[in-house]
Order: sequence, then structure tokens, then C-alpha cells
Amino acid sequence: MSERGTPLVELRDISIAFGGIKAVDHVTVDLYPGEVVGLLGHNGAGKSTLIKCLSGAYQMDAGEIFINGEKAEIRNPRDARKYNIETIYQTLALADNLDAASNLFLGRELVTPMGFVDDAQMEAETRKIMGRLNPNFRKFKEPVKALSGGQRQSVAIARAVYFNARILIMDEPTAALGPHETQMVAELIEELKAQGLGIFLIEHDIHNVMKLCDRASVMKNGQLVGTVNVDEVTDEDILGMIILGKKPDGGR
Amino acid sequence: MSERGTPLVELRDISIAFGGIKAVDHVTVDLYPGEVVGLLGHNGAGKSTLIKCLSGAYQMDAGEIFINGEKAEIRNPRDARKYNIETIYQTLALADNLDAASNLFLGRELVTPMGFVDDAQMEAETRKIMGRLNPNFRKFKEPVKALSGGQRQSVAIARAVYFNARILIMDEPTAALGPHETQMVAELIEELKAQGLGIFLIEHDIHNVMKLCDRASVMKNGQLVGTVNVDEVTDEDILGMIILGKKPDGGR
Amino acid sequence: MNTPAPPPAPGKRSLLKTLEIDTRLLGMIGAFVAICLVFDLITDGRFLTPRNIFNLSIQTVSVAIMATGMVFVIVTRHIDLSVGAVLALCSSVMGVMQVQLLPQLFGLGHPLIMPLTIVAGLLTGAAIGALNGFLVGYQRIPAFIVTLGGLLIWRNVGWYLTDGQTLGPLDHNFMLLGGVEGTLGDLLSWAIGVVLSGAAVLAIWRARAAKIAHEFPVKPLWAEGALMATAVAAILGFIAVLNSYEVPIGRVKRMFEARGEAVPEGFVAYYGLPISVLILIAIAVVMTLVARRTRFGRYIFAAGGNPDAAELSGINTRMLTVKIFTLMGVLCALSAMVAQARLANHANDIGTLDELRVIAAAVIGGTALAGGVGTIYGAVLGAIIMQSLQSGMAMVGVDAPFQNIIVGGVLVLAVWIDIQYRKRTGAKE
Amino acid sequence: MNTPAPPPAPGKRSLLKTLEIDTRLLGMIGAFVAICLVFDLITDGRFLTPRNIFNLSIQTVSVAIMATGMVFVIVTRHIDLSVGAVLALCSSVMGVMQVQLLPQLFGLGHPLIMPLTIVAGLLTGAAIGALNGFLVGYQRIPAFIVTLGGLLIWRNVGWYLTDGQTLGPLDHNFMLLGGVEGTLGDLLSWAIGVVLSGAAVLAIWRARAAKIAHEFPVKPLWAEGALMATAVAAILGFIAVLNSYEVPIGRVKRMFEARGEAVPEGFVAYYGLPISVLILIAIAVVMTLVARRTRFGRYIFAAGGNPDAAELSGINTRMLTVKIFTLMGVLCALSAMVAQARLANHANDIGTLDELRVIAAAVIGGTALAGGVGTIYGAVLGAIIMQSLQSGMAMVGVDAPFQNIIVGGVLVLAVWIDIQYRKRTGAKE
Amino acid sequence: EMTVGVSWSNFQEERWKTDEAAIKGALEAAGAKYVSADAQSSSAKQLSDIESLMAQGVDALIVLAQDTAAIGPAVQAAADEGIPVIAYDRLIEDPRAFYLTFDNVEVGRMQARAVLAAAPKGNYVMIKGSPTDPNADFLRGGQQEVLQPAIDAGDITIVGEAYTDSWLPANAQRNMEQILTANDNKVDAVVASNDGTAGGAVAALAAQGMVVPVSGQDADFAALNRVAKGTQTVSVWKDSRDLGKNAAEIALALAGGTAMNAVEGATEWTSPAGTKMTAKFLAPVPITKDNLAVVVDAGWISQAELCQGVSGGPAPCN
Ligand SMILES: Nc1ncnc2c1ncn2[C@@H]1O[C@H](COP(=O)(O)OP(=O)(O)OP(=O)(O)O)[C@@H](O)[C@H]1O
Ligand SMILES: Nc1ncnc2c1ncn2[C@@H]1O[C@H](COP(=O)(O)OP(=O)(O)OP(=O)(O)O)[C@@H](O)[C@H]1O
Ligand SMILES: O[C@@H]1[C@@H](O)[C@H](O)OC[C@H]1O
Ligand SMILES: [Mg+2]
Ligand SMILES: [Mg+2]
Repeated sequence: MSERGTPLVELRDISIAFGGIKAVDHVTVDLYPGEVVGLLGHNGAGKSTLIKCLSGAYQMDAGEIFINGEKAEIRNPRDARKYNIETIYQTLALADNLDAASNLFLGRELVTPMGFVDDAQMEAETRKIMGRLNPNFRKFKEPVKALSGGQRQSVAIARAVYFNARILIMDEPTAALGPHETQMVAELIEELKAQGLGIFLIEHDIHNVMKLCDRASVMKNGQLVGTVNVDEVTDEDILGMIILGKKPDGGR
Repeated sequence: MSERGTPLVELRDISIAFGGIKAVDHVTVDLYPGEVVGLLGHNGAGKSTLIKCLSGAYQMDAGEIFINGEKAEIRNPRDARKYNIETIYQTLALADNLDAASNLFLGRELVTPMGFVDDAQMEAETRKIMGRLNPNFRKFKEPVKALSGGQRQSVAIARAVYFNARILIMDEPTAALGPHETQMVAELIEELKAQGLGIFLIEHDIHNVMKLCDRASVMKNGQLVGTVNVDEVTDEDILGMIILGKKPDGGR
Repeated sequence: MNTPAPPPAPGKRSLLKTLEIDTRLLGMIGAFVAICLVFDLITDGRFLTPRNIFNLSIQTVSVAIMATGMVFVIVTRHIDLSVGAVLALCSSVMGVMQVQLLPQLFGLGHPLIMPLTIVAGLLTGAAIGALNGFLVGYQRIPAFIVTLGGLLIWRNVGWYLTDGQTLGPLDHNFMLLGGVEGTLGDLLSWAIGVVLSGAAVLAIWRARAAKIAHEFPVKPLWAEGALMATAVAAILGFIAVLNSYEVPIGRVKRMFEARGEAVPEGFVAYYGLPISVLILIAIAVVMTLVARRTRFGRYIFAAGGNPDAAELSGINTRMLTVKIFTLMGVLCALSAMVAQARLANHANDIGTLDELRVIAAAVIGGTALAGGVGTIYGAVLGAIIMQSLQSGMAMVGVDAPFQNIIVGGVLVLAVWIDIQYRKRTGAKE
Repeated sequence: MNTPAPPPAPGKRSLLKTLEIDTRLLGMIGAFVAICLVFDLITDGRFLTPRNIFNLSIQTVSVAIMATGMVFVIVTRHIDLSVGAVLALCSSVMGVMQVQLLPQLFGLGHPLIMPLTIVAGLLTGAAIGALNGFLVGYQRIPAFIVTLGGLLIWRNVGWYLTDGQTLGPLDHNFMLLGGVEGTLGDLLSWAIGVVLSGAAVLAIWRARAAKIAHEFPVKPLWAEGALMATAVAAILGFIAVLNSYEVPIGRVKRMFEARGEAVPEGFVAYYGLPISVLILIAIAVVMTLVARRTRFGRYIFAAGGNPDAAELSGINTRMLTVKIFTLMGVLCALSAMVAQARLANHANDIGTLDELRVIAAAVIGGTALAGGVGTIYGAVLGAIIMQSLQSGMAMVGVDAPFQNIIVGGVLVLAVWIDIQYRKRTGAKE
Repeated sequence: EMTVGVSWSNFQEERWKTDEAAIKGALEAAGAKYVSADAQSSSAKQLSDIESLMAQGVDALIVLAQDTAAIGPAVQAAADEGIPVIAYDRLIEDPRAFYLTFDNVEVGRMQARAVLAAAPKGNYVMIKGSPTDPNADFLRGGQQEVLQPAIDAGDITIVGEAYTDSWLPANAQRNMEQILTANDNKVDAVVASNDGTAGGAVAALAAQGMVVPVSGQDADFAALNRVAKGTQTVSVWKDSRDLGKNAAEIALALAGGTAMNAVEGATEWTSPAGTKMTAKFLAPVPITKDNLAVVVDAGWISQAELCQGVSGGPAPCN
């Protein structure tokens, strides 16, 4: 795919092990601006672990990360933020005792001219963005632990898309969402893609993958099975890669 | 549906409020043996809260529960277990510091003749059941906090189906599962249903609902929109109930 | 179906709702009022005299100052067992400065002695706090161990600094920080009361304005008015009480004698607000602002609610830990300042067992040891309750061992009442 | 793709892996050994003499007994600040029983005095523990508050029971529980050593057999053999050391004189295992079994890891809390028994500050205050480390303040070493 | 009706119970009221306690000070209100307080004298009191005075010396054990500063089968019993009933307007720090096996309690 110029993100030969067991084993994937790359695989294949190396949550044991063709040192989540990488974690990573607005702006609070956090302003912004993601959402004052599973997920999504990310990592973002909310997130992804963001999307639903992704990388037991252009393969091809770990002939 | 005799479970006029806000508002649903009833609704509609009244996690403010036609007093999870009600919670409810086997048998440990917990036996049983749910699962010794999202969900499912439940509550059981694992759970549900269990299934994926459920009850903002026989309605009918809150003419 | 929730049921609960009062501590305030009334009854009205209220407020200061910092420490799921020992070391440093070093340099009673002493104390506290924070945050040693070590170390380091001696008399200006020796008198106290009242009214008003600007719902005007009135009444009432405590005649005589004058006929003076209490008020206000209105405060609560989530949100939780413990150290130094000025000496056993009192004050005030929850005013209230119990018992005149039994029992009872109250009015679980 | 993981890299790590040793405390054991060696060097080899090891083991017992129970309390995210005070009350009850009540009933030295005294003490401890558990579990009052109240209450209740007096001398049989007064002599000690060794070998063997029965992978036979050999060597080595401590001649003479005989030429006797240490060993073994092999223990760890999940799994977590605190109370009573027998008196201030020592022992031994994690042997090792430090310092004869500084510093250092070690060998995060 | 307030430093130690009874008794006899507070070993709490007692309207204060100097503000406040203060048993460095005590230096001398008489030569161990209690150093000073000549003559050597945190017997026991270990039991006498610490030391010695001269003070019942048994040499008896009674009477007198130097038995005394004080010293009595009957005759302890478990001991236990 070199015809497309330098990739936005390149994860090269990434490995990481927990107590001797390799969760990610020499995996290489890349991502171009304006592209959605699906990451697929069975449970425990290593998808979340892989993207956590990019988001700064884990430090990889081996491998390199390139952003815009330059080697990037990502040692913690603060480093990742410097590269405008935003992440929706599978576990959501919300501070349960804070309300939606505080979570949305956590680490990037809006402040008044005097330097105090501007809760009113943050709540107003939160209301705006939540209106686009989850129109039934009304619990702005409660700590997020009082929210339903889907409501929590909406907050996590809002946090990742509110700030101008260039690289967006979404780890099963719609797992807990209702059909309507899922639809709204799908539309949002299309929109962000059009704005030129690169998106890694971890997703188990093959329909959604076929609909939303340009390419799909499949992992099995920590290793990369292969990467395919979604419009060159069928549902069954991808299922075969996930379950049997074999690449279809059509893939690159 | 009185032609089918006494329902296995009847939730009558259940209400529960959190700090004045009604999460479940006079909802009535029932469940017959050998039946799967889907519970649907937008995020925050009150589905999880409703079933938690049945599983003993919450105490309802008003309403009655009947099991096999008799009024049941369910004040805590132990009461629910007495009625052979098993639950897969949306939050999974696992003790993160224990391994899969300990979680699976939590509260119902296998013991040796001398009364000590029989870890070896429990691990053996765990290996058996996990083989049916998640063939890639191999982390039997690690505490479950070291598991991937889907692996954790498999453990929670295993726990609910291992013991001979009569009533099974599944709150988005496949949300984190891969396609293959989801397929295996679907098969399991069919099998359990054939054995005469009654199953409440909370599920956002309309395809799965149409495939697995006999009836579907839809909630909106804490209230029941209606209950329909799945084979009498279309996907769109149900979507309409969820999003607009209006019952199709075909429903009962 | 987007109908708004039905109006809440009428009655007490809805009143609280309308006023949007934090009901969390109403139970605790209730328990406190009950304690006061019972003591007042038993002591024939001696408990609620201006004099005793004055005493109580001075007695509370030292523990309350540290309790405000302990809230942050506990909210982030840590603990600090070394506060009493750090207080003792800061106190010994300040003792050595003002009793030995500085007088040699500048001469006794020099005006620079007080500020330099305070700076030395604050630096000591900050340095130890930062060290604690480093060991906890970066070296990942449990705070319990680090500060248990500190509990054993710092007081004894202070012992070496002072050769185990009690140091005194302290610098004259410094003693003003201790309480009785330094009060503002009635006029100045009234002035401060008015300023505080104004600030409270303004704060309520501006919060309302911000809501209106964003078109959020606001309480009815009368409710805001009632809130303001309550705040003003509480502040001015407290000042009025302190201002009505007469300086005893022996003391007045001493003061005049010191100036070589005779006491004028019919002369009366009033204590007013003690400087130490003013310091506590200032610290409580600042710490509340820090907790609620600064990023630092927000990060503290985030890290307490879910440390991983905070770290993943780009918060440097290790550095945060260093900052929190440093702040705790500085508060220990401030507390040492007040405590030693009150004792008019640096004594080696100063602050003994304060770690328990400070943690207890925070916990009584609703700070959860599991982290993520806590308020500054709760901790101050907790300190006041503990002190009232102890002082009140000494007034009742029962046997000393029995006093302790009752203090222990009432402590548990007060928290129980609070919990029952919250269960009744509050949410499930 | 289902290839097995590659064989682990050769070297130290793989050896530990093969042996499947719990590496969690190896660092701590290393720190302990270092402490011993340093002291031994400083004291010219006096620290690691049979005599001092004998002393150390007796000195450790009281705190270690309570520490095993504190592990359960902390694992379930609670705390018990009242252990020292409960110990004092149990001790006073047992003091009154054996010094005042029972001798009046049965006459001095009656054989029933000891058992009845112990029963009274245990009942006292259990009752207070159950009350604590009820208040924490069912009334939902934070354990910190309940037991802080207890800290103030129980010692003073004991004061009333004894009228504040030191009670003594204790019953002759009872004194056997205190240590030096009651040792098993060399023969019996060897016998017990052999029994314990046999039990250890059997346990390892049966664990292996169970694995084989379920076709789980097992370690190579040589690894099991090595483990068994280590266990046996440790047990018999300890016994050998205690058995080589000669009863001092003065004491021997007294014993013979009491019987009206003369000491035979060349007579030597050896202390062997003290009964109090045997009690500790028994408690540690039982508590370990409880923690690992009983439902009760499993529920403790489940409730500590996720209290909600435990409750949802049908565990009665409230009742569980009552049981845990009751157990803690019983252990306080056992500890009181040993401590007062050792002091040969009941003194009112017995067990003062033990709460800190006990909690520290548990935490040093790896119990996390956040709950869910902890081991019995870790807590015992923690108690031993603390005691070695204190006794070693007393032996070296440095100033008391300096002793504390060093104890505090080494404490932090020991835990730091352990953490570093675990970081090197352990998992991420 | 007059009220007298007593502020205890730490009521958990055995002897204060007796003091309290004596004070109470004397006050009741005079028709006055007794109120008290326990500072639990904290000088800050003691200051608060005294403020509370004063707020309750006491006419005189009896103070067992936790810290000689840090109690100053309390004395100041009392002086402002014209309330007399009695420094009870322990020194208060303030001339406005009336110092009532047993001569603690003398107590130290008595302890050392009795031990020295029993062990004129050999290795000595000094088990001192709490490092925060000024009495601990007074005692130690008195002991040194008596021992110094023998030390200079090379007859005795001090081979171990340790403060006892909070006067806790368990701490004394541990210190003694370690000193014995460090000296291979080559210890010939122990000068312990009170009966609690003596108890700890005796337990440690007994573990080694050793019986050597040991001193103490306070005439704790358990200690007198040890004297009868021969495991302790001396307990200096400070009849705290006397001290308490005196304190109550002086308190009432001062409250009634008597001048400090008009109190019967009052003398001028200068503290080591140079404070000129009005003081009254009561005489302590060393109790050894030779005069055990004194405590029984004085009704301090019953013969049965004194002689429990003793057979063929000294009078009156024979
Ligand atoms: N913190 C950890 N400690 C130890 N092992 C871990 C840890 N996190 C993940 N693992 C292991 O690494 C492997 C990969 O996990 P990962 O979470 O990346 O899977 P995943 O592909 O995201 O699965 P899922 O679809 O279930 O989310 C799993 O076997 C898991 O058990
Ligand atoms: N413990 C709680 N405290 C306060 N409010 C709660 C609590 N649990 C749930 N709620 C609120 O009750 C409503 C119903 O929540 P519930 O979890 O039942 O929704 P749900 O239908 O299961 O949604 P989802 O599909 O997102 O899981 C929500 O508005 C939620 O915010
Ligand atoms: O009598 C002693 C007293 O003088 C001292 O101050 O404290 C300890 C007591 O034993
Ligand atoms: Mg994942
Ligand atoms: Mg839900």
C-alpha cells in the first residue's frame, strides 16, 4: 500500500509477554489517515494488549512504533496524548466517583480565567456531545457508577471523540450499546473518517466490520493471521481467519 | 398465554427508584419453562435493574414476584439461589483476585470428604465446561483480572450454566465474545431451553433476539412498552418499539 | 415518553432537595448538636458558654488542620501514620530556630524570628512530605509502611535536634499563633466576620449566575436567600459568641502591669477570634477550593475513584502522590506551629497519637478509607466532634477510665446515627 | 497454532519456576536474612546463638498470633485498631479469674484453674469480636471507627475489672504458656519436629497425587524431593537450634532444690521448643489451612477481591464479617494468654500499641490494605522481622531514640527490597 | 462547696488509683467535690483537660504533669483566673505552682543503696524509666550518686542501661533479655526504676534461672509479693495515700486563700533548671525483706495478699 504515502501509524514487530506467556507475538499492522482498520480475533487473541502498547497503557517488550513515519516513544498515556492518540478502552477506564462531565474532561479540564475548573462550562459541552451519542442520556449530575452499562460506554466514547484526535483507538466501542446508540456511533465513525482521522476499531461483529472498516487485521493466539482489504473478501473469509487462523487466497 | 399453564416466573408491577428517579416503573413480565424471553430497550431503559430485582441484587420498592405461581420473597442473592435462579450480570461480578475455578464455584465449592475445598476437582470441572464455551481458554491458574474481556465473560457464563438452574438470567452475555464464542453460547441457549429452563435474555442485537427468543419485552425510560411474540413481528417492529416506544399493531 | 420525573413528594425531603443541601453530613451535624446539648444539660449549661466554645475551637485547630490534608491522602487510597511524628520534628526545628539559633543571630525578640522560624518549619514539613510521596508514588512502597517508618523516625530525629529537651520560652510574636495569646479582639473579629459573610453570599450568587448563563435549572430565589441567610447567621453567630468571652481580670492586670500601667476603672476586654482559628478557617476554605475547583483537586478524586483510569487519562498519578504528601507535610508544619505556640514550648511528646486523631477526624467526617470520597468540611467537623467529646467528658466529672469508655462509645454511636440517617434519606446500597 | 509456550529461559528464574515456589516472599526472606547477618556481625556472633533465637521466637509469639487474624481482617478491607485493648481486657479477665476468683473457689494451684481461666479469656475475646463484627457487618459502621471506639473502651473496662492493679502471681500451670517457664525439653521437641516434618512431606505428596489423579501437569520428581528436603531441613534445623540451648545452671539448681534434691554431677538439660511457640505454630498451620482449604477462607478472599461479587454469589458477607472479627477476638485472647504468662503478671498497660505492631506485621508480610491479598506465613514473617529489629537494637545497646530511627528505616528498606525483587521477577504492573 | 480538679497524665499506671482514692477521700471529708481527667500521655490533651476543668469552675487544680514545661500555659491560665495549682508528684517548672512530691532523687538513692548493699561488687544493669518523664532522670541521678564511689573504686561496672518507653513492663523485659544475652548472663544486680519495670526485669532473670538484687518503687502489690519471695530486693514505698491526702488538703487551703509558703512543711526549693519554687517533700520508705511488716501495719496491703504463695519467707510471711 505504499502508493498511499507514509502511514499515520505503523506498529512494527510488537511483542509483549505477561509472566512468560506471549500475549502479542511479533505483530505488525499499520493505519493510514482517513482509514478504519478493524482488529479481529478470538477472545484473548491479544487485540486489546496490542493497542494498549500504542495508547501507552502497556510498555511493549520489543518492537517499534512509527507515527507519520517517525519513530515514536510512547512510554505512558501522556506520551500517547502528545501524538493526539485517543483511546476508548474495553474496560472504559472511568473514574466511578465523578460525574460524566468530569470524566469527559479528565486531565484536560476547562478552566475559568482565574484558573479554576469551570464545571458549568464543562457540563454544557458534555450535554452537547452526549446529545449526539445518546439522546436518552440525562444523568449529568450523578457519579458515573450510577449509570447503566451502555450509558457508561457513551461517556467513554464521548471522551475519546471530543478532543481533536488524529488517531482513534476504539476497543469494542458498541459492545454495550443499544441499536439506536450503535447506529449513532457508526455515523460518527464515518464522519471522523471523512475528517481524515485514522481509526483502529476492535469489533467482534462481522457485519459492523464489513460496514465500517477499510481493512481488517486478524489475530490468533497473539500472532497476526493476516490483513485483508475488506471489500476483497467475504464474511466467511474473515470468519475463517478468526476461527481457523488461515488467510484467504484473496487477501494480500 | 394462559393456555400454557402457570408461568415459571411472573414479575408483577415491579417498581424501583434510585434517589427519587424511577429506574423501573410498574413493569410486568413473565416467563414460561422452555422459553427465552428477550428484554430489550435503549441504554438506561431499566433492563438490568429489573432483572436484578429477580436475582436478589436489588430490593424492589413495589411489586410482586411469583415463581411457579407462588409468591416468592427474594431479598438477597441467597434467596434467589434457593429458587434455582442463576444470573450472568452485565458487570460479570467476578472476584478479580481468584482464578477461574474459584469464581465458577464461588459459594458452592466442591469439598473433599474431610470438608476441605477440592481445588483439583474444581479445576477439572472448570476445564470441562470451558472447553464447551471457549476452546481457546487456557488460563486456569491466573486470577481472573489477568483475563481478556471475553475470557472473563466466558467464566461468568460458565458459572451460571454449570449448576442446574431452572431460571437463567443473562444480561448481555455475548457483549464481549468473539464470533465463534458467541455461536457456542447461542447453541448452549438452545440446549438449555430444550431442557426446559426459562431464560431472560437481555440483548441489544436484534438478529440474535430474532434467532434466540420466543418473546421479546421492550422497555423505555423504566416503563414497559410491550411484549411481542418474536415470530409475529419484524426487526423493524421491534426497533420501532425500542426507539419510538410504540407497540406494533401485531403485538398482543 | 420524555416526561420529566414527577415532582418529589412534599415534606422534609423535598425541602432538602429544593435547598440542594449536601445531606451527607446533616446526620453528622445532628449527632454533633445532640452531643452538645447533652453535655450542656449535664454540666448545668457550662458546655455551651462562650468560654468553653472559645476553648473548644482553639483545642480543635491543630488536629483539624492536619485532617484537611489527610482527606486528600485517604481519598487517593493512601494513609499517613507519620503526621504526629512529622509535627514533632517540625516543632523541634521551629523550637531550635526560635529558642537557640535565631536569638543568637538577631537577639531575643527580634521581629524576623517568627517568619524565619515558620519558613524553616514549612520547609521541613514539605521536605519530609515530598520524601514520603516519592517513596509511595515512585518506589511503590505502601504508604502504610513508609509512614509507619516515619512514625518511628521523625519524632526521634527531633529528639536528637533538641537533645530530648523541652524548648522554651518561645518567641513572643510566635506565641500569638497559639490561641489565647493571640486573639483579634472584638472589633477586628466583627470585621472579619463581615468579610467572610460577604464572601459566602458572593460565592452562592456567582454559582447561581454561572448556572443561569448555561441555562441549567436553578433553585428558587427564596431557597438561595435562605442558604445565604443561614451562612451569614452561622458566621456572625460564631463571631458573636467568641466576642462575648471576657478576658479574665487576672490576665488584664498582667497585661497592664507589663506596660507599667494600672487597670482603668470598669475596664473590660473581649477575646474575639483567635488567630489560630482564623488560620484554620483560611486553610479549610483554601483546601475546599483546591478540592472542588482546581485540577489538582479533581485529579485527587479521580485517582481515588479509579487509579488506573486516572493514569490512562494522562494524569501523572505518581507526581500527584508526591504533591499530596508534600501538602500533608506542609499542613503538619502549620499544625506544629499552632500546637507549639499553644503549649508555649516545644515538648518532645507533642503530637503523640495525633495520627489516630487525624485519621479518625477524616473518617468520622465521611472520608472513606476505600478512597474516592471525602470532604474538607466533613473532616473539620469530625475533628470538632472528637474534641467536644473529649473536652466535654473532662467537664462532666466522671472517672477518667470511664471518660474514655464513653468517648469510645459515643464515637461509634455518632457515626452510627449518621449512617442510619443517610440510609433513610439516601440511595440504595 | 496451539503450539505450547516455548520452554522458559534457563537460569535462576526457570529454577524457581520449576520448583513452583511462591516467589512473593523470597525478597522478604532475603531481607530478613540480611538483618540477621548484620546484627550477628555487630554483636560478635551473639545474635544468631541458640539462646537469642530462643528469645526471639518467644518474644514474637504474641504479636504473631494476632497478626494471623489481622490478615483476614485486612484482606476483607477492614482494620482492627482494638486488638491491643481487647488483649488487655482478656488479660484482665484471665487475671481476675486465676488470681482472685478461682483460687477462692478451688484453692491456690488447683489444676482446674488454668483451663477455666483460658475458657473465660476466649469467651471474652469471642464476644467482643462478635460485637465488632456485628457493628461492622450488619450496622455498616466503618471498622476503623468501631475498633477505634474499642481501643478507647476495652482497656478501660479491664481497668475497672482489676481496679487498675497489676495482678500476680499467676497460676503455676498457666505460666507454662508464657515461654521459658514451659518448654518441651529436647526429646519431646525432636518428636514434634519429626511429626511436623512428616506432615509437610505428606502434604506435598498428596498435592502431587491429586494433580496426577486429574492429569494436571506436575513438577519433576526431583523438584518435589528438593521441596520436601527443604521443608524438613527447616523444621528440624529450628528444633535442633532450640534443643541446643542449655538450661542455665542457676535455673537447674533451683529446679532440683525445689524438689529437695541435689544436682547430679555433669547434669545438663535443654530447653527445646517453648509451648508458646508451639501454640503459634499450631495457629499458623490451622489459619493457613483455613485460608487455603476451607470455604470460609475462600469467601474471605472473594469478599476482599470484590465484595459485591461475593454477595451476588450467595455469600453472606455480613455474617462472614462477624465470623472474621470473632476469630480475631479469639486470637487476641490467645495472645493475651501468652503475653500475660510471659510477663508473669497481668498489668493494665499490657498490649499497649500492639495494634500498630500487629497491622504492621501483616502489611510487611504482603497483606494489601486495599484487600484481597495476604498470607498467614507472610504475617508471621513480618512479626519476626519487626521483633528481630527491635531485639537486635536492644542488644546492640544504642540509644532508644536512635533504635527507633533505625527500626523505622530498616522497615521501609526491607519492604522496598521485597518490592524491587518482585518487580524484577514478577509480572507487569 | 469547693471543687478540686485533678489532671492525670496517664491513669493506666497502677499507682494513681491509690492516689486518686486518697485525694477523693480527703476532699469528701472536707465536703469538697472531686473532678478529674486523663491526658493519656499527651501534653496537648492535658492542656485541653485543664481548660475543661477550669471551664467547669474548679477552685483549685492538682496536676500530674506529662511534661514539666509544656504544662506552662495551663498554669498561666489558672493564674489568670486566680486558681492555685499543685504540681503533684512531678515537677512543673513554674514558681506559681506548689510542688508536692516525694523526693525522687532520694528514691533513686534508696534504690541504689539497697541494691549496693546486697551486691557490693559486680556488673550492674540500669533499667530506667520513660524518657519523657523527668522523674526518670531524677531517679537515675540519685542512683548514680550512690553508685559513683563504687564505680570509681572499680567495684562495680555498669554493663547495660536502657530507658523503658512509657514505663511498659514488656519493654523492660525485652531490654533486660537482650542485655543478658549481650553479656552472657554476667549480671550481678539490676537497678530498675519502678516496680513495673522491675517485674519485667525479674521475669527476664527468672528465665535464666537467675536471682540477683533488683530494685523498684511504688510498693505495687505484685512487687511486695516479690520482695517477700526474695526475687526483688527493694521497693521504695511512697505512700501515695499520704501524698494524695496532702494534695487535697493543700489544694483546699490554697483555694481558701492561704499563701503558698504558709502551708505546713513548705520549703523553698530550686529546680535543676533554676526555678525557685515552694515545695513540700514527703519522705519515701524503702521496703525490703527486713521491714515488710510496715506496709501491712499501715494497711497498705493485707497479709494474705503480701504472702500469697510464700512459705517460710521473712516476717510477716513466716
Ligand atoms: N494484565 C495482564 N496480566 C496477565 N495476562 C494478561 C493481562 N492482560 C491480558 N492478559 C492475557 O493476554 C492475552 C491477550 O489478552 P487481550 O486482552 O489482549 O485479548 P483480546 O484479544 O482483547 O480479547 P477479548 O476479545 O476477549 O477482549 C489473554 O490470554 C489474557 O489472558
Ligand atoms: N445503583 C444505581 N444508582 C443510581 N442509579 C442507577 C443505579 N443503577 C442504575 N441506575 C439508573 O437506572 C436506570 C436504569 O439502569 P439500567 O442499568 O437498568 O439500564 P439498562 O436498561 O440495563 O441499560 P444498558 O442497556 O445500558 O445496560 C439508568 O438511568 C441508570 O442510570
Ligand atoms: O511512681 C512513679 C512516678 O514517680 C513516675 O513519675 O512515673 C512512674 C511511677 O511508677
Ligand atoms: Mg479485548
Ligand atoms: Mg444493563
